[in-house]
Amino acid sequence: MSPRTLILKTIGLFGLWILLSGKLDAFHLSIGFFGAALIAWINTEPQHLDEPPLPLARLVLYLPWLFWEVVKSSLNITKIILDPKLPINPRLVQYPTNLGSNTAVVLLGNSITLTPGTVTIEVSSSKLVIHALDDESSNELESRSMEQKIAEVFHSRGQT
Amino acid sequence: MITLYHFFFLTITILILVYMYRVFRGPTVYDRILGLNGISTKAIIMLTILGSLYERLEMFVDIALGYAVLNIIGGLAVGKYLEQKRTREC
Amino acid sequence: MLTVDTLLIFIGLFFLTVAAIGVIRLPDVFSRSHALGITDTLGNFFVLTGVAFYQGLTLADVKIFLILLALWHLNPVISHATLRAALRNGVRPWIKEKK
Amino acid sequence: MTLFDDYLLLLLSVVTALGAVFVRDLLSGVLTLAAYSFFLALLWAGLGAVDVAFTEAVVGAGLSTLFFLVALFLTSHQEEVHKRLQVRMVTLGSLGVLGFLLLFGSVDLPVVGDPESLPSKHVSSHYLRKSLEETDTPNVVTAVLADYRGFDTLGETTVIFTAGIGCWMLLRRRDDSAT
Repeated sequence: MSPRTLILKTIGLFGLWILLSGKLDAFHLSIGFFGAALIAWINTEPQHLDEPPLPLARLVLYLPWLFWEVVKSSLNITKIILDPKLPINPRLVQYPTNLGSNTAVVLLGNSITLTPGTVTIEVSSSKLVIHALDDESSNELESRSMEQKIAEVFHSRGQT
Repeated sequence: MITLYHFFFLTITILILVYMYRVFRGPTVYDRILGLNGISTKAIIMLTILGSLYERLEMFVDIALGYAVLNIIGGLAVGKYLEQKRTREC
Repeated sequence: MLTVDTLLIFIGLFFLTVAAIGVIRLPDVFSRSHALGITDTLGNFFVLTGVAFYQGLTLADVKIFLILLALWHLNPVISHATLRAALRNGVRPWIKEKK
Repeated sequence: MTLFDDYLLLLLSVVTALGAVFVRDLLSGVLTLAAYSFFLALLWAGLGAVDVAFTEAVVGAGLSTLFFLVALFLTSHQEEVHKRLQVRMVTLGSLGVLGFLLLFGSVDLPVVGDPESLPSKHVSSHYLRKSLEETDTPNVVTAVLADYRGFDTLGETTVIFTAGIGCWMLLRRRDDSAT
Protein backbone atom coordinates (compact mmCIF):
# COMPACT_ATOMS: atom_id res chain seq x y z
CA MET A 1 0.00 0.00 0.00
CA SER A 2 1.30 3.38 -0.92
CA PRO A 3 2.00 5.86 1.87
CA ARG A 4 -0.63 8.19 0.41
CA THR A 5 -3.53 5.75 0.89
CA LEU A 6 -2.18 4.91 4.33
CA ILE A 7 -2.26 8.55 5.35
CA LEU A 8 -5.69 9.11 3.80
CA LYS A 9 -7.09 6.07 5.60
CA THR A 10 -5.61 7.24 8.88
CA ILE A 11 -7.10 10.71 8.48
CA GLY A 12 -10.51 9.27 7.63
CA LEU A 13 -10.53 6.90 10.58
CA PHE A 14 -9.28 9.66 12.88
CA GLY A 15 -12.12 11.90 11.73
CA LEU A 16 -14.58 9.11 12.50
CA TRP A 17 -13.02 8.71 15.93
CA ILE A 18 -13.44 12.40 16.71
CA LEU A 19 -17.07 12.25 15.60
CA LEU A 20 -17.80 9.21 17.71
CA SER A 21 -15.93 10.13 20.87
CA GLY A 22 -16.74 13.82 20.92
CA LYS A 23 -13.87 14.56 23.31
CA LEU A 24 -11.16 16.95 22.24
CA ASP A 25 -8.56 16.64 25.02
CA ALA A 26 -5.04 15.45 24.28
CA PHE A 27 -5.50 12.02 25.87
CA HIS A 28 -8.47 10.95 23.76
CA LEU A 29 -7.06 12.52 20.61
CA SER A 30 -3.77 10.67 20.92
CA ILE A 31 -5.49 7.34 21.60
CA GLY A 32 -7.68 7.94 18.58
CA PHE A 33 -4.78 8.83 16.37
CA PHE A 34 -2.74 5.76 17.30
CA GLY A 35 -5.78 3.53 16.94
CA ALA A 36 -6.56 4.93 13.50
CA ALA A 37 -2.95 4.56 12.37
CA LEU A 38 -2.80 0.99 13.67
CA ILE A 39 -5.99 -0.04 11.91
CA ALA A 40 -4.94 1.61 8.67
CA TRP A 41 -1.61 -0.18 8.93
CA ILE A 42 -3.20 -3.58 9.60
CA ASN A 43 -5.67 -3.29 6.74
CA THR A 44 -3.40 -3.79 3.77
CA GLU A 45 -6.07 -5.14 1.47
CA PRO A 46 -5.03 -4.55 -2.12
CA GLN A 47 -7.20 -1.90 -3.70
CA HIS A 48 -9.38 -2.87 -6.63
CA LEU A 49 -7.36 -1.05 -9.20
CA ASP A 50 -9.48 -1.97 -12.19
CA GLU A 51 -12.52 -0.18 -10.76
CA PRO A 52 -12.88 3.50 -11.58
CA PRO A 53 -13.05 5.78 -8.54
CA LEU A 54 -16.53 6.68 -7.32
CA PRO A 55 -17.83 9.92 -8.82
CA LEU A 56 -18.79 11.30 -5.43
CA ALA A 57 -20.21 14.63 -6.54
CA ARG A 58 -22.72 13.12 -8.94
CA LEU A 59 -23.51 10.37 -6.41
CA VAL A 60 -24.64 13.05 -3.96
CA LEU A 61 -27.06 14.32 -6.60
CA TYR A 62 -28.34 10.80 -7.16
CA LEU A 63 -29.29 10.19 -3.52
CA PRO A 64 -32.20 12.68 -3.26
CA TRP A 65 -33.68 11.21 -6.41
CA LEU A 66 -33.37 7.73 -4.92
CA PHE A 67 -35.01 8.94 -1.73
CA TRP A 68 -37.95 10.33 -3.69
CA GLU A 69 -38.32 6.99 -5.51
CA VAL A 70 -38.32 5.21 -2.16
CA VAL A 71 -41.07 7.47 -0.83
CA LYS A 72 -43.21 6.97 -3.93
CA SER A 73 -42.98 3.21 -4.00
CA SER A 74 -43.40 2.98 -0.21
CA LEU A 75 -46.72 4.73 -0.49
CA ASN A 76 -47.67 2.33 -3.26
CA ILE A 77 -46.81 -0.73 -1.14
CA THR A 78 -48.61 0.79 1.85
CA LYS A 79 -51.77 1.06 -0.25
CA ILE A 80 -51.44 -2.57 -1.32
CA ILE A 81 -50.95 -3.89 2.20
CA LEU A 82 -53.84 -1.94 3.65
CA ASP A 83 -56.14 -2.95 0.80
CA PRO A 84 -58.47 -5.70 2.06
CA LYS A 85 -58.27 -7.53 -1.29
CA LEU A 86 -54.44 -7.62 -1.23
CA PRO A 87 -53.98 -6.93 -4.98
CA ILE A 88 -50.54 -8.42 -5.48
CA ASN A 89 -49.09 -10.17 -8.48
CA PRO A 90 -45.59 -11.33 -7.57
CA ARG A 91 -43.22 -12.50 -10.26
CA LEU A 92 -39.55 -12.99 -11.01
CA VAL A 93 -38.12 -10.60 -13.56
CA GLN A 94 -34.95 -11.27 -15.54
CA TYR A 95 -33.21 -7.95 -15.91
CA PRO A 96 -30.24 -7.87 -18.27
CA THR A 97 -27.99 -4.90 -17.74
CA ASN A 98 -24.89 -3.54 -19.41
CA LEU A 99 -23.68 -0.97 -16.95
CA GLY A 100 -20.15 -2.26 -17.27
CA SER A 101 -18.41 -1.63 -13.97
CA ASN A 102 -19.15 -3.81 -10.96
CA THR A 103 -19.60 -0.82 -8.67
CA ALA A 104 -22.42 0.48 -10.84
CA VAL A 105 -24.17 -2.90 -10.87
CA VAL A 106 -23.87 -3.16 -7.10
CA LEU A 107 -25.32 0.33 -6.74
CA LEU A 108 -28.16 -0.61 -9.08
CA GLY A 109 -28.94 -3.82 -7.19
CA ASN A 110 -28.82 -2.06 -3.85
CA SER A 111 -31.06 0.76 -5.07
CA ILE A 112 -33.57 -1.75 -6.44
CA THR A 113 -33.69 -3.60 -3.14
CA LEU A 114 -33.95 -0.37 -1.17
CA THR A 115 -37.00 0.61 -3.18
CA PRO A 116 -39.93 -1.28 -1.67
CA GLY A 117 -41.73 -3.49 -4.17
CA THR A 118 -38.64 -4.84 -5.84
CA VAL A 119 -35.90 -7.04 -4.41
CA THR A 120 -32.74 -8.15 -6.17
CA ILE A 121 -32.22 -11.86 -5.72
CA GLU A 122 -29.34 -12.81 -8.00
CA VAL A 123 -26.57 -10.55 -9.25
CA SER A 124 -23.95 -11.05 -11.88
CA SER A 125 -22.13 -8.41 -13.89
CA SER A 126 -24.54 -8.67 -16.80
CA LYS A 127 -27.86 -9.85 -15.35
CA LEU A 128 -30.03 -9.38 -12.28
CA VAL A 129 -32.93 -11.53 -11.13
CA ILE A 130 -35.53 -9.38 -9.42
CA HIS A 131 -38.66 -10.24 -7.49
CA ALA A 132 -41.40 -7.69 -8.04
CA LEU A 133 -44.46 -7.56 -5.83
CA ASP A 134 -47.14 -6.02 -8.03
CA ASP A 135 -47.79 -4.74 -11.54
CA GLU A 136 -46.91 -1.16 -10.81
CA SER A 137 -43.46 -1.90 -9.43
CA SER A 138 -42.65 -4.29 -12.27
CA ASN A 139 -43.73 -1.64 -14.78
CA GLU A 140 -41.47 0.80 -12.97
CA LEU A 141 -38.70 -1.73 -13.36
CA GLU A 142 -39.38 -2.19 -17.07
CA SER A 143 -39.05 1.55 -17.67
CA ARG A 144 -35.39 1.31 -16.60
CA SER A 145 -35.31 4.85 -15.26
CA MET A 146 -33.10 3.79 -12.38
CA GLU A 147 -30.52 2.21 -14.65
CA GLN A 148 -30.43 5.35 -16.79
CA LYS A 149 -29.83 7.49 -13.72
CA ILE A 150 -26.97 5.27 -12.59
CA ALA A 151 -25.52 5.26 -16.09
CA GLU A 152 -25.57 9.05 -15.96
CA VAL A 153 -23.80 8.97 -12.61
CA PHE A 154 -21.07 6.72 -13.91
CA HIS A 155 -20.91 8.03 -17.49
CA SER A 156 -20.66 4.46 -18.68
CA ARG A 157 -22.09 2.83 -21.75
CA GLY A 158 -25.51 2.18 -20.32
CA GLN A 159 -27.46 1.72 -23.53
CA THR A 160 -31.12 1.39 -22.79
CA MET B 1 -45.71 10.80 34.25
CA ILE B 2 -46.59 9.06 31.03
CA THR B 3 -45.44 10.92 27.96
CA LEU B 4 -45.92 10.32 24.27
CA TYR B 5 -42.60 8.52 24.24
CA HIS B 6 -44.02 5.85 26.51
CA PHE B 7 -46.71 5.35 23.92
CA PHE B 8 -44.07 5.02 21.17
CA PHE B 9 -42.23 2.50 23.28
CA LEU B 10 -45.41 0.48 23.78
CA THR B 11 -46.15 0.53 20.05
CA ILE B 12 -42.73 -0.80 19.17
CA THR B 13 -43.10 -3.53 21.80
CA ILE B 14 -46.35 -4.62 20.17
CA LEU B 15 -44.69 -4.57 16.75
CA ILE B 16 -41.90 -6.79 18.05
CA LEU B 17 -44.49 -9.23 19.37
CA VAL B 18 -46.11 -9.28 15.92
CA TYR B 19 -42.76 -10.15 14.37
CA MET B 20 -42.29 -12.82 17.03
CA TYR B 21 -45.49 -14.40 15.72
CA ARG B 22 -43.87 -14.64 12.30
CA VAL B 23 -40.74 -16.11 13.86
CA PHE B 24 -42.73 -18.79 15.68
CA ARG B 25 -45.00 -19.70 12.79
CA GLY B 26 -42.38 -19.97 10.06
CA PRO B 27 -43.25 -21.67 7.73
CA THR B 28 -39.72 -21.68 6.27
CA VAL B 29 -36.43 -20.83 7.93
CA TYR B 30 -36.20 -17.75 5.76
CA ASP B 31 -39.43 -16.37 7.18
CA ARG B 32 -38.01 -16.69 10.65
CA ILE B 33 -34.81 -14.93 9.65
CA LEU B 34 -36.80 -12.18 8.00
CA GLY B 35 -38.83 -11.76 11.16
CA LEU B 36 -35.71 -11.60 13.29
CA ASN B 37 -34.18 -9.07 10.96
CA GLY B 38 -37.28 -6.96 11.47
CA ILE B 39 -36.97 -7.38 15.23
CA SER B 40 -33.39 -6.20 15.28
CA THR B 41 -34.25 -3.11 13.25
CA LYS B 42 -37.11 -2.40 15.66
CA ALA B 43 -34.71 -2.94 18.54
CA ILE B 44 -32.36 -0.25 17.25
CA ILE B 45 -35.27 2.19 17.02
CA MET B 46 -36.37 1.12 20.50
CA LEU B 47 -32.93 1.97 21.86
CA THR B 48 -33.06 5.51 20.53
CA ILE B 49 -36.57 6.02 21.88
CA LEU B 50 -35.57 4.62 25.26
CA GLY B 51 -32.63 7.03 25.16
CA SER B 52 -34.96 10.00 24.70
CA LEU B 53 -37.18 8.63 27.46
CA TYR B 54 -34.31 8.52 29.93
CA GLU B 55 -32.83 11.81 28.64
CA ARG B 56 -29.54 10.04 27.97
CA LEU B 57 -29.63 9.78 24.22
CA GLU B 58 -25.86 9.96 23.67
CA MET B 59 -25.28 6.80 25.71
CA PHE B 60 -28.03 4.76 24.09
CA VAL B 61 -27.03 5.86 20.62
CA ASP B 62 -23.57 4.42 21.19
CA ILE B 63 -25.07 1.06 22.03
CA ALA B 64 -27.39 1.28 19.03
CA LEU B 65 -24.48 2.00 16.71
CA GLY B 66 -22.47 -0.97 17.97
CA TYR B 67 -25.49 -3.22 17.73
CA ALA B 68 -26.35 -2.06 14.21
CA VAL B 69 -22.86 -2.78 12.93
CA LEU B 70 -22.64 -6.23 14.51
CA ASN B 71 -26.19 -7.06 13.53
CA ILE B 72 -25.24 -6.51 9.93
CA ILE B 73 -22.27 -8.84 10.22
CA GLY B 74 -24.54 -11.43 11.84
CA GLY B 75 -27.14 -11.12 9.10
CA LEU B 76 -24.54 -11.63 6.41
CA ALA B 77 -23.16 -14.65 8.23
CA VAL B 78 -26.64 -16.17 8.36
CA GLY B 79 -27.11 -15.59 4.65
CA LYS B 80 -23.77 -17.19 3.89
CA TYR B 81 -24.55 -20.10 6.18
CA LEU B 82 -27.89 -20.79 4.54
CA GLU B 83 -26.37 -20.65 1.10
CA GLN B 84 -23.61 -23.10 1.84
CA LYS B 85 -25.80 -25.57 3.61
CA ARG B 86 -28.75 -26.99 1.74
CA THR B 87 -31.62 -26.80 4.14
CA ARG B 88 -34.78 -28.78 4.46
CA GLU B 89 -37.93 -26.78 4.97
CA CYS B 90 -39.48 -27.09 8.34
CA MET C 1 -48.44 18.91 22.33
CA LEU C 2 -47.57 17.91 18.81
CA THR C 3 -44.05 19.04 18.03
CA VAL C 4 -41.87 18.26 15.05
CA ASP C 5 -40.24 15.25 16.68
CA THR C 6 -43.45 13.55 17.78
CA LEU C 7 -45.05 14.21 14.41
CA LEU C 8 -42.12 12.60 12.59
CA ILE C 9 -42.15 9.64 14.96
CA PHE C 10 -45.89 9.18 14.44
CA ILE C 11 -45.38 9.06 10.68
CA GLY C 12 -42.55 6.58 11.13
CA LEU C 13 -44.61 4.40 13.47
CA PHE C 14 -47.39 4.37 10.90
CA PHE C 15 -45.01 2.88 8.33
CA LEU C 16 -43.61 0.43 10.85
CA THR C 17 -47.14 -0.76 11.66
CA VAL C 18 -47.98 -1.16 7.99
CA ALA C 19 -44.82 -3.21 7.55
CA ALA C 20 -45.77 -5.47 10.47
CA ILE C 21 -49.25 -5.98 9.03
CA GLY C 22 -47.67 -6.81 5.69
CA VAL C 23 -45.32 -9.34 7.24
CA ILE C 24 -48.35 -11.11 8.69
CA ARG C 25 -50.63 -10.84 5.65
CA LEU C 26 -48.45 -11.49 2.62
CA PRO C 27 -48.17 -15.07 1.37
CA ASP C 28 -44.47 -15.95 1.06
CA VAL C 29 -40.92 -14.97 2.00
CA PHE C 30 -40.28 -12.95 -1.10
CA SER C 31 -43.33 -10.74 -0.81
CA ARG C 32 -42.86 -10.39 2.95
CA SER C 33 -39.42 -8.97 2.34
CA HIS C 34 -41.08 -6.18 0.37
CA ALA C 35 -43.15 -5.29 3.40
CA LEU C 36 -40.02 -5.28 5.52
CA GLY C 37 -38.49 -2.93 2.95
CA ILE C 38 -40.91 -0.19 4.02
CA THR C 39 -39.63 -0.46 7.56
CA ASP C 40 -36.04 -0.48 6.60
CA THR C 41 -36.25 2.66 4.56
CA LEU C 42 -39.02 5.06 5.44
CA GLY C 43 -39.97 3.98 8.96
CA ASN C 44 -36.37 4.10 10.14
CA PHE C 45 -35.82 7.43 8.48
CA PHE C 46 -38.82 9.13 10.06
CA VAL C 47 -38.44 7.70 13.56
CA LEU C 48 -34.73 8.34 13.74
CA THR C 49 -34.96 11.90 12.42
CA GLY C 50 -37.76 12.47 14.91
CA VAL C 51 -35.59 11.30 17.76
CA ALA C 52 -32.74 13.43 16.44
CA PHE C 53 -34.97 16.51 16.58
CA TYR C 54 -35.92 15.73 20.17
CA GLN C 55 -32.85 17.16 21.86
CA GLY C 56 -31.85 19.75 19.33
CA LEU C 57 -28.55 19.54 17.53
CA THR C 58 -26.03 17.50 19.51
CA LEU C 59 -23.31 15.01 18.81
CA ALA C 60 -25.87 12.23 19.21
CA ASP C 61 -27.49 13.41 15.97
CA VAL C 62 -24.33 12.65 14.05
CA LYS C 63 -24.38 9.13 15.44
CA ILE C 64 -28.06 8.74 14.59
CA PHE C 65 -27.19 9.78 11.08
CA LEU C 66 -24.45 7.14 11.01
CA ILE C 67 -26.92 4.48 12.22
CA LEU C 68 -29.33 5.52 9.50
CA LEU C 69 -26.56 5.35 6.93
CA ALA C 70 -25.56 1.87 8.08
CA LEU C 71 -29.16 0.65 8.03
CA TRP C 72 -29.89 2.08 4.59
CA HIS C 73 -26.71 0.69 3.18
CA LEU C 74 -26.71 -2.78 4.57
CA ASN C 75 -30.32 -3.85 5.11
CA PRO C 76 -30.76 -4.40 1.37
CA VAL C 77 -27.65 -6.56 1.46
CA ILE C 78 -29.05 -8.72 4.26
CA SER C 79 -32.45 -9.18 2.65
CA HIS C 80 -30.74 -9.93 -0.65
CA ALA C 81 -28.56 -12.58 1.03
CA THR C 82 -31.55 -14.20 2.73
CA LEU C 83 -33.65 -14.30 -0.41
CA ARG C 84 -30.84 -15.58 -2.56
CA ALA C 85 -30.29 -18.39 -0.07
CA ALA C 86 -34.04 -19.10 -0.17
CA LEU C 87 -34.16 -19.22 -3.94
CA ARG C 88 -31.06 -21.35 -4.27
CA ASN C 89 -32.39 -23.81 -1.73
CA GLY C 90 -35.51 -24.36 -3.75
CA VAL C 91 -38.13 -22.10 -2.20
CA ARG C 92 -40.41 -21.11 -5.06
CA PRO C 93 -42.08 -17.72 -5.08
CA TRP C 94 -45.81 -17.71 -4.54
CA ILE C 95 -47.67 -16.95 -7.77
CA LYS C 96 -51.22 -15.80 -8.12
CA GLU C 97 -53.49 -18.55 -9.45
CA LYS C 98 -54.89 -17.90 -12.88
CA LYS C 99 -58.65 -17.78 -12.79
CA MET D 1 -42.41 5.76 35.38
CA THR D 2 -39.36 3.67 34.65
CA LEU D 3 -41.18 0.57 35.88
CA PHE D 4 -43.41 0.74 32.82
CA ASP D 5 -40.50 0.27 30.42
CA ASP D 6 -38.92 -2.32 32.65
CA TYR D 7 -42.07 -4.43 32.56
CA LEU D 8 -42.30 -4.17 28.78
CA LEU D 9 -38.66 -5.13 28.40
CA LEU D 10 -39.09 -8.03 30.81
CA LEU D 11 -42.12 -9.19 28.83
CA LEU D 12 -40.11 -9.06 25.60
CA SER D 13 -37.18 -10.95 27.07
CA VAL D 14 -39.47 -13.65 28.47
CA VAL D 15 -41.19 -14.03 25.10
CA THR D 16 -37.89 -14.25 23.23
CA ALA D 17 -36.46 -16.69 25.79
CA LEU D 18 -39.51 -18.93 25.41
CA GLY D 19 -39.12 -18.61 21.67
CA ALA D 20 -35.48 -19.71 21.84
CA VAL D 21 -36.54 -22.80 23.77
CA PHE D 22 -39.59 -23.78 21.76
CA VAL D 23 -38.49 -23.06 18.19
CA ARG D 24 -37.73 -26.45 16.63
CA ASP D 25 -35.06 -25.17 14.30
CA LEU D 26 -31.62 -24.64 15.81
CA LEU D 27 -30.75 -21.73 13.56
CA SER D 28 -33.89 -19.83 14.51
CA GLY D 29 -33.18 -20.72 18.12
CA VAL D 30 -29.77 -19.10 17.89
CA LEU D 31 -31.22 -15.97 16.33
CA THR D 32 -33.99 -15.73 18.91
CA LEU D 33 -31.35 -16.05 21.59
CA ALA D 34 -29.60 -13.06 20.03
CA ALA D 35 -32.82 -11.04 20.27
CA TYR D 36 -33.20 -12.17 23.88
CA SER D 37 -29.74 -11.04 24.88
CA PHE D 38 -30.38 -7.74 23.15
CA PHE D 39 -33.40 -7.05 25.33
CA LEU D 40 -31.31 -7.99 28.30
CA ALA D 41 -28.84 -5.36 27.13
CA LEU D 42 -31.65 -2.82 27.05
CA LEU D 43 -32.47 -3.68 30.65
CA TRP D 44 -28.85 -3.13 31.66
CA ALA D 45 -28.86 0.19 29.87
CA GLY D 46 -32.01 1.12 31.74
CA LEU D 47 -30.22 0.43 35.01
CA GLY D 48 -27.42 2.79 34.00
CA ALA D 49 -24.71 0.20 33.41
CA VAL D 50 -23.46 1.45 30.06
CA ASP D 51 -20.58 -0.80 29.37
CA VAL D 52 -22.29 -3.93 30.62
CA ALA D 53 -25.10 -3.10 28.21
CA PHE D 54 -22.63 -2.38 25.45
CA THR D 55 -20.83 -5.67 26.03
CA GLU D 56 -24.10 -7.56 26.13
CA ALA D 57 -25.32 -5.96 22.89
CA VAL D 58 -22.06 -6.43 21.04
CA VAL D 59 -20.86 -9.76 22.41
CA GLY D 60 -24.10 -11.42 23.46
CA ALA D 61 -26.23 -10.35 20.55
CA GLY D 62 -23.56 -10.04 17.90
CA LEU D 63 -20.46 -12.11 18.36
CA SER D 64 -21.82 -15.13 20.21
CA THR D 65 -24.43 -15.47 17.46
CA LEU D 66 -21.57 -15.68 15.01
CA PHE D 67 -19.85 -18.35 17.09
CA PHE D 68 -23.06 -20.35 17.35
CA LEU D 69 -23.42 -20.10 13.59
CA VAL D 70 -19.91 -21.34 13.03
CA ALA D 71 -20.75 -24.25 15.31
CA LEU D 72 -23.90 -24.88 13.31
CA PHE D 73 -21.84 -25.16 10.14
CA LEU D 74 -20.53 -28.39 11.61
CA THR D 75 -23.82 -29.93 12.64
CA SER D 76 -27.30 -30.48 11.31
CA HIS D 77 -29.64 -27.69 12.21
CA GLN D 78 -32.67 -29.81 12.92
CA GLU D 79 -33.26 -30.70 16.52
CA GLU D 80 -33.96 -34.32 17.34
CA VAL D 81 -37.08 -34.63 19.40
CA HIS D 82 -36.77 -36.86 22.42
CA LYS D 83 -40.07 -38.46 23.08
CA ARG D 84 -39.27 -40.24 26.34
CA LEU D 85 -41.82 -39.03 28.81
CA GLN D 86 -39.81 -39.96 31.89
CA VAL D 87 -36.85 -37.78 30.93
CA ARG D 88 -39.11 -34.86 30.19
CA MET D 89 -40.88 -35.16 33.53
CA VAL D 90 -37.55 -35.19 35.39
CA THR D 91 -36.40 -32.09 33.48
CA LEU D 92 -39.65 -30.31 34.08
CA GLY D 93 -39.62 -31.17 37.77
CA SER D 94 -36.04 -30.07 38.40
CA LEU D 95 -36.55 -26.86 36.44
CA GLY D 96 -39.68 -26.17 38.45
CA VAL D 97 -37.79 -26.61 41.71
CA LEU D 98 -34.96 -24.38 40.47
CA GLY D 99 -37.39 -21.69 39.38
CA PHE D 100 -39.15 -21.81 42.72
CA LEU D 101 -35.85 -21.48 44.59
CA LEU D 102 -34.80 -18.51 42.46
CA LEU D 103 -38.12 -16.75 42.96
CA PHE D 104 -37.97 -17.51 46.67
CA GLY D 105 -34.49 -16.03 46.86
CA SER D 106 -35.55 -12.91 44.98
CA VAL D 107 -38.09 -12.07 47.70
CA ASP D 108 -35.31 -10.96 50.02
CA LEU D 109 -33.50 -8.80 47.47
CA PRO D 110 -33.50 -5.09 48.31
CA VAL D 111 -35.48 -2.72 46.16
CA VAL D 112 -33.36 -1.11 43.44
CA GLY D 113 -32.19 2.28 44.66
CA ASP D 114 -33.25 1.76 48.29
CA PRO D 115 -30.82 3.83 50.42
CA GLU D 116 -31.52 1.78 53.56
CA SER D 117 -30.65 -1.61 52.06
CA LEU D 118 -27.53 -3.46 53.19
CA PRO D 119 -25.51 -3.19 49.92
CA SER D 120 -26.04 0.57 49.82
CA LYS D 121 -24.55 1.01 53.29
CA HIS D 122 -21.25 -0.75 52.62
CA VAL D 123 -18.68 0.38 50.04
CA SER D 124 -21.20 1.66 47.48
CA SER D 125 -21.53 5.04 49.13
CA HIS D 126 -17.76 5.44 48.90
CA TYR D 127 -17.88 4.48 45.23
CA LEU D 128 -20.72 6.86 44.51
CA ARG D 129 -19.03 9.78 46.23
CA LYS D 130 -15.40 9.25 45.27
CA SER D 131 -15.34 7.39 41.96
CA LEU D 132 -15.02 10.47 39.77
CA GLU D 133 -12.07 11.98 41.60
CA GLU D 134 -10.34 8.65 42.20
CA THR D 135 -10.69 7.09 38.77
CA ASP D 136 -11.66 9.89 36.36
CA THR D 137 -14.43 7.71 34.98
CA PRO D 138 -17.78 9.45 34.56
CA ASN D 139 -19.88 6.28 34.90
CA VAL D 140 -19.92 4.64 38.33
CA VAL D 141 -20.64 1.13 37.07
CA THR D 142 -17.73 1.35 34.68
CA ALA D 143 -15.50 2.62 37.47
CA VAL D 144 -16.47 -0.32 39.72
CA LEU D 145 -16.02 -2.89 36.97
CA ALA D 146 -12.85 -1.64 35.39
CA ASP D 147 -11.03 0.22 38.14
CA TYR D 148 -11.99 -1.00 41.61
CA ARG D 149 -12.58 -4.60 40.64
CA GLY D 150 -9.93 -4.62 37.94
CA PHE D 151 -7.15 -5.26 40.39
CA ASP D 152 -8.74 -6.75 43.49
CA THR D 153 -9.87 -9.74 41.46
CA LEU D 154 -6.82 -10.77 39.51
CA GLY D 155 -9.02 -12.49 36.94
CA GLU D 156 -10.24 -9.29 35.43
CA THR D 157 -6.83 -8.02 34.34
CA THR D 158 -5.64 -11.48 33.31
CA VAL D 159 -8.65 -11.86 31.04
CA ILE D 160 -8.07 -8.51 29.41
CA PHE D 161 -4.35 -9.17 29.05
CA THR D 162 -5.04 -12.54 27.41
CA ALA D 163 -7.62 -11.00 25.13
CA GLY D 164 -5.12 -8.35 24.10
CA ILE D 165 -2.51 -10.97 23.25
CA GLY D 166 -5.12 -12.94 21.32
CA CYS D 167 -6.08 -9.90 19.28
CA TRP D 168 -2.47 -9.18 18.53
CA MET D 169 -1.86 -12.74 17.37
CA LEU D 170 -4.88 -12.63 15.08
CA LEU D 171 -4.38 -9.17 13.68
CA ARG D 172 -0.61 -8.92 13.32
CA ARG D 173 0.66 -8.32 9.84
CA ARG D 174 1.87 -11.38 8.08
CA ASP D 175 4.45 -11.38 5.34
CA ASP D 176 2.84 -11.26 1.93
CA SER D 177 4.88 -14.24 0.80
CA ALA D 178 3.60 -16.37 3.66
CA THR D 179 -0.07 -16.20 2.78
